[in-house]
Amino acid sequence: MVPTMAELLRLEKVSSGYGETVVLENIDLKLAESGTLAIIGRNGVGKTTLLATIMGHTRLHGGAIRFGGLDLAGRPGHERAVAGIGYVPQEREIFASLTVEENLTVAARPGPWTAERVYELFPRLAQRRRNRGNQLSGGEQQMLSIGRALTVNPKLLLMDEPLEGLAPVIVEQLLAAMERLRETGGFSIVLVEQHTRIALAFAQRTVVLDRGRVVFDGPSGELAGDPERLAKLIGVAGQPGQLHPAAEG
Amino acid sequence: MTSKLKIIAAAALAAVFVQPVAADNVKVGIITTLSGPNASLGQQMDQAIKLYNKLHARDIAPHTVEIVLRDDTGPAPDVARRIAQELITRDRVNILGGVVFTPNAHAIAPLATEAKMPLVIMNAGTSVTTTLSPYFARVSFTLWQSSFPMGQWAHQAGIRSVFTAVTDYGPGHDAEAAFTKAFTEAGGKIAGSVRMPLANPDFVPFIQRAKDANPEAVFTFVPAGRQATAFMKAFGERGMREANIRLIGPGDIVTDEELPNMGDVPLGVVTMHHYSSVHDSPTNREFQAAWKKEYGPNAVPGFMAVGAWDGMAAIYHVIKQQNGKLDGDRTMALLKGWKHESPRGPIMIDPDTRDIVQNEYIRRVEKLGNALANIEIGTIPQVKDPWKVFNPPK
Amino acid sequence: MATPLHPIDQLGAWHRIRPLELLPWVLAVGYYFLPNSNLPLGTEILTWALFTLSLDLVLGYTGIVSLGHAAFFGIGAYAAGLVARWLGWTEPITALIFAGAVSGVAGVISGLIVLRTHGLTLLMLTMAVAVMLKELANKLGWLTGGADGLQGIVIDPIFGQFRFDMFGRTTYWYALAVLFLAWIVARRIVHSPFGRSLVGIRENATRMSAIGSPVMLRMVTVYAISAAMAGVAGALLAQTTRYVTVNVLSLEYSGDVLIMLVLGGMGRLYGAFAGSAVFLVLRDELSKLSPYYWSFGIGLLLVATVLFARGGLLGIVDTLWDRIKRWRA
Amino acid sequence: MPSALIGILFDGIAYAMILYIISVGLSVTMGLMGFANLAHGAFAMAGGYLLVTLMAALGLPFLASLPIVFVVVALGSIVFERLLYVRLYRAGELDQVLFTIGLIFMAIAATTFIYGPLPQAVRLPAYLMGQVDLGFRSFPTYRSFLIVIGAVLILALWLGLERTRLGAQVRAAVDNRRMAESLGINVGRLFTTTFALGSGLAGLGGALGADILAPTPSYPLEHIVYFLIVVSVGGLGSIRGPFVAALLLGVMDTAGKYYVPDFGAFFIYVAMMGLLLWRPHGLFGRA
Amino acid sequence: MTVALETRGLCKNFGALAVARSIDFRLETGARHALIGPNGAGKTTLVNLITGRIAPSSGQVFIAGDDVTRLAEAQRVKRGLARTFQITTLFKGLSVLENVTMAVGERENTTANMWRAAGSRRAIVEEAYGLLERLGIAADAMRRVAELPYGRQRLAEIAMALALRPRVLLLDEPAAGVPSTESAVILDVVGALPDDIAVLIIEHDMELVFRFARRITVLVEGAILTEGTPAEIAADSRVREVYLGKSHGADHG
Repeated sequence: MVPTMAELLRLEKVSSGYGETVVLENIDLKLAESGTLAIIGRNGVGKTTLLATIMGHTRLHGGAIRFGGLDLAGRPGHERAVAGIGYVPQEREIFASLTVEENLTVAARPGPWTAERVYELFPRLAQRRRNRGNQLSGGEQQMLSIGRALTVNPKLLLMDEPLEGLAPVIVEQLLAAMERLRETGGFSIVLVEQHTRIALAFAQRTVVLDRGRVVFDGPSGELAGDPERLAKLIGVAGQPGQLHPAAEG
Repeated sequence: MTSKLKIIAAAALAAVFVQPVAADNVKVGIITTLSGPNASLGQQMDQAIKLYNKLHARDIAPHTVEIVLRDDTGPAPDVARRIAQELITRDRVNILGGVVFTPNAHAIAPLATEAKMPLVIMNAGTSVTTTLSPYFARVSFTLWQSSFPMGQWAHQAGIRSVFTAVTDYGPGHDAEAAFTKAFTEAGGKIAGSVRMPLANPDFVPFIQRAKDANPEAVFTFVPAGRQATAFMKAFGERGMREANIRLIGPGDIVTDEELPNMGDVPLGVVTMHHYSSVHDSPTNREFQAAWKKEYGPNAVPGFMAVGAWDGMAAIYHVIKQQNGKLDGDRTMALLKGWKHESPRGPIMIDPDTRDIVQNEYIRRVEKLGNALANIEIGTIPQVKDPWKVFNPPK
Repeated sequence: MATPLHPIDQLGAWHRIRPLELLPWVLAVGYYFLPNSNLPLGTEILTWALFTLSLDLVLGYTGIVSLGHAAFFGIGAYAAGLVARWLGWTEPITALIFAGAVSGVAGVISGLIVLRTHGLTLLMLTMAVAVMLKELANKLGWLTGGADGLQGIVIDPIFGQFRFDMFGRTTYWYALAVLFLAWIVARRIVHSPFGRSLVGIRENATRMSAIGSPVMLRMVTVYAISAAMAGVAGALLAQTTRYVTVNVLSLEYSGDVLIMLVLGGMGRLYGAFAGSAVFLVLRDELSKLSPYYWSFGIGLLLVATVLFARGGLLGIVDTLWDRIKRWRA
Repeated sequence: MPSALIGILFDGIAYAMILYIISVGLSVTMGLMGFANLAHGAFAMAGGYLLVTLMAALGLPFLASLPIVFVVVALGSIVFERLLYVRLYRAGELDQVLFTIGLIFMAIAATTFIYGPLPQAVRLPAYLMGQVDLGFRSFPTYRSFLIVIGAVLILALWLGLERTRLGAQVRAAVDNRRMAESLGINVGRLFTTTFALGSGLAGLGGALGADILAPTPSYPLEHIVYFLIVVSVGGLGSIRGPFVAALLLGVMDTAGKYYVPDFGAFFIYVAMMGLLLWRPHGLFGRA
Repeated sequence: MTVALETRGLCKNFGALAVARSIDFRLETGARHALIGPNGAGKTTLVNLITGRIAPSSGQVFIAGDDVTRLAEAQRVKRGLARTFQITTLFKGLSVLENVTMAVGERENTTANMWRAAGSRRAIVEEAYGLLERLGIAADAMRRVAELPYGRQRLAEIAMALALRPRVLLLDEPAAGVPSTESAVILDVVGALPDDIAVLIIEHDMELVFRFARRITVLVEGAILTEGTPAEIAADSRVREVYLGKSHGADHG
């Protein structure tokens, strides 16, 4: 049952959502080991839901999710993490009553990534290791959230808008760190990002979502070189010609 | 004719000619507390009743007694009243008995009066209770009966200043009033008093208060059973003995069945009460032996058991006298003036008040062998309920 | 099969009395004429059914969890008991109304304070109100009799005609009549726009405010109505037993009424009847069967209800009914 | 009267220790799983009875019995958690309340059956009875022992929670259960462990407190209100909150009985209402 | 044109975090207005400030010229302000018809009535049923909301808002999570609303926004970035920036 290729993650015809709501429809997705994948699209098209579905936070209405040959459907969240998925949620979700150090050790699993190595990656955290989670700035929280996911020593890192709402200088620091991870980490990364350019530059492949469906899946370079197509796919351009047709009705 | 046959023939003859009565089944409704925090009290009552029936069934042959046992769950007059109503109107009992808690007895009073249904009170000890219905008779005790002489004794024993601590309900009020009246009339001084809530987990603060008032003795009444044990514990823990403060009160605080649970704290506690399990009389020795035979060598019947025991004796008395056919008024007439040799000593139902007249004993807790016991050091014979003496019926 | 009604007509027919709804009353009246009916127990059930019904309005319909509903039961009981004992107000019906009014006012006051909170906090606050009142009643011994209870209550015959006899005939009819009237009131309230707005609050208070409904006002209103009804139940207990103790304000009473309602089924009026009847009959029978260990049976019933019948006893009836219908179809 | 005040503080703190050791497990259970376990007091009762049995029937010394009580009650609670409670984690609060009240009733009957209705007394060893003289004043030995052992336990509990990985995992799960799971922490198993520890502590508290709150069949019902006050005033899921709440409750209760004895617990409830209206989520609770 | 809704200097801070920064916003009678902005821009916060769900730190809200800043949410509804929620907020245990009947009945101020049966006011039920017909969910009238597919729950949500006959209608992502067939219905119904109603829609779907709105306000970081016609907004490079990337602004986490 182990895939012949070095394939890490595969989603087949996945439909999912919250309760009765279906947010994602018929998603197909593949990710190879040590691959990087960006997921872009407008607000509310289901990017976060996609990651949440992989983590098991949503209701799976149909389809299959396989991770390293393991069928994830119905498995509780902690088993997915133990299987090798690291998760950096959009809201960071730092444990407020734990210190920085505790956040980095509370769920640590054996492997190359230790708290010490995280401190090397983010020296700021080392200075604040005795501070509690709720005493950190937004950027520090984001670093901690990434570091925390690393200490699980995952094969796959899911990052949900890690740059959202951060000051430019922090964004640059983080981005540099993420690039180092990409080069040296030895794991796959799925990056959900609103900032299209960053996403395209970061990942080898890109998936564009629109209203819960995949509308593009291919090498990032294809989109990076074609802003018109990108704008269309993302749907920001709109069609001013179709203005309020029914408004007078 | 073999001797066996002779006996049968004689018995048959006797049955046909000598005793031409039908065997009646007398239903006795027992209302007591069998669940909740106070279940241990009802259990003693229940055990005494069962044992009495077992040993004395032949006394009333050919009639039989059927016990209808009901749980009133504790001080819950509404439940007690409903149960009494059911026992009277549905189960059609011939006589009622039991009742641990005063309020429960009070709730039954109007019913007993209306139904002309005698109630033999086997515990509830507030003085006023028996005045509430002409169909009440009490075989247990009143708090005045013990606490009033206690007040007199305390002064005689040289105690001049006493702190009173009683539970805040009818019997507690009675105990406090009786003791205070006797003690102050004799010339003693009340150093302070406190009333403790009926539902209470911790006595320490009350005892600390008593200690801080620095009296020569603390007079206390709390309901027998767990509260008494808890009180005694707290008393020992507070170092009252070291502070030379004595503990006195009615016997509820050192009931015989609880003494083994109290450690050495009660040593030297002096109480006034009508029953001690080591009371020295043939009747009591017999009673104690029978109890241990039935319920095991460690079982100790206390005053709750004796109240129920004598209550059954009274009920058997009226059954025998009426030949199995009980009538409310006749039963009450028979109970008035009934005399009996109880394990506690001679007792009588006062014909005027339907309340018990009995000896009160001054006892001190001492070691008897390995265990503690209430050793009698003095007797006040045939005490009537003092409250009824001070408040004669109008 | 008949064609189903149009939705508009279905809603319009919602409030009409169905024959099955008369079953409790047929049973209650029929019970009286049974040869060996236990009228004291019957009266107790009717009283508790009224108390439970009052809680259903608050908990079942509006979703307000209370662990202190005995506060209002107790206030009603003491109100009726105290006026009879001290003021010579021995006419039962007016005293019953008075007791209900006093409890209703108490409902308004405590509702304004506690209904701002939710969850465990609400649970603790409702409980605190009841237990505080209990301590107060205990403390005011000169007025209430304290732990000994309020005794010496005299109640006139009903309409000057029907004396409260020891067989409990009058009390049974009296309690039945009061419960019947309360049921009519509760039923109308439940089906009224006001009642539906309570269900709206239970289902989604946010939505209720968003359609312009004054949620707090509605909650306090129903809390007061429920309190008044609980007060009438308490007064009924005081009048029929002619005794009031601090128990009427106890946590046990609050707990029992909650158990009866959840056991019977919440938010359906008749759950109150089923729950109180089953609970009290079972408790009575079990305590006759085993005076020491009856609580085991009650515990088992509760545990089983939660594990196997989430909607309470009437929930089971519903499930069975649905099965029969499906089997027929 | 400073002497009286010292006495009140002393007694109140000793009482608070018992309340806290028994209740802290309930706080964590409710905070971590949102499970309203009203039957928590039954574990405390079990601890008290177990202590009496170990000492009376097996002749074990008092101090040796205490750890056994803790272990046995903790292990026993796992059986309940796995067999029964686990079915109700997704149920509504009311169902949980009803269910655990049912368990209380059953526990009462079962205890009456085994031990009878009489309260059981603990025979304290002689060295724990009487008074200890601290020079300026003497104190009851057993309550002093309670305060010391309570302080040690609380210190151990706090260190365990603050310094161990298990403790950090518990705090993480209380903070954000889903995130903890997403990092590979098996919150279900973590809960079973904390439930067992909390129940074991309750058992230990019941045993230590048996001299003050004597084990009787109706124990779980009688004291449930105080346990709930400690938890709700302290704040769900908190470890420190219940301690502060227990101190307040213990000292206030003792002071109330001393200064205004005939008011019973009236002021306790007034204070609780005030506190909860001021801080609806408790002193240390999260919104 | 008269002003149906207006905010003046509306600010909201959660601690040190400003989620609304001095927002001046106007909605004219009959407006078809859209509010767009990236995640966390404070769109829903603005709606909550307008409806009174949360209280502003400073600033005022006016409905038809009256200052309603101190009025409770329910009272503002009575002044003609209706909304839908981003996440469906309905009486899940009740039937669809009952849901909408409740709203109509509330609008008619009948819900203080404790005596008359709710269903017996035929006109109210009929009006509610009419709304269901208009939104194409009449067939589901007697089904419990919880049993409905999400798309039809969204329609019921809109029916609830319309049942209030609002003067100002705030729609918070009405089409989120709705299959395209049903989102068309939503758009048609909203488009067909009478002219005296002012409609403000919060939506991510630009196609939908551009089809519907005559004016668009862009909200970023709790402040209004710009406002204009769809054509102006589509041409605005700053708006593209917001959506297409290049990091922006200070920390607001």
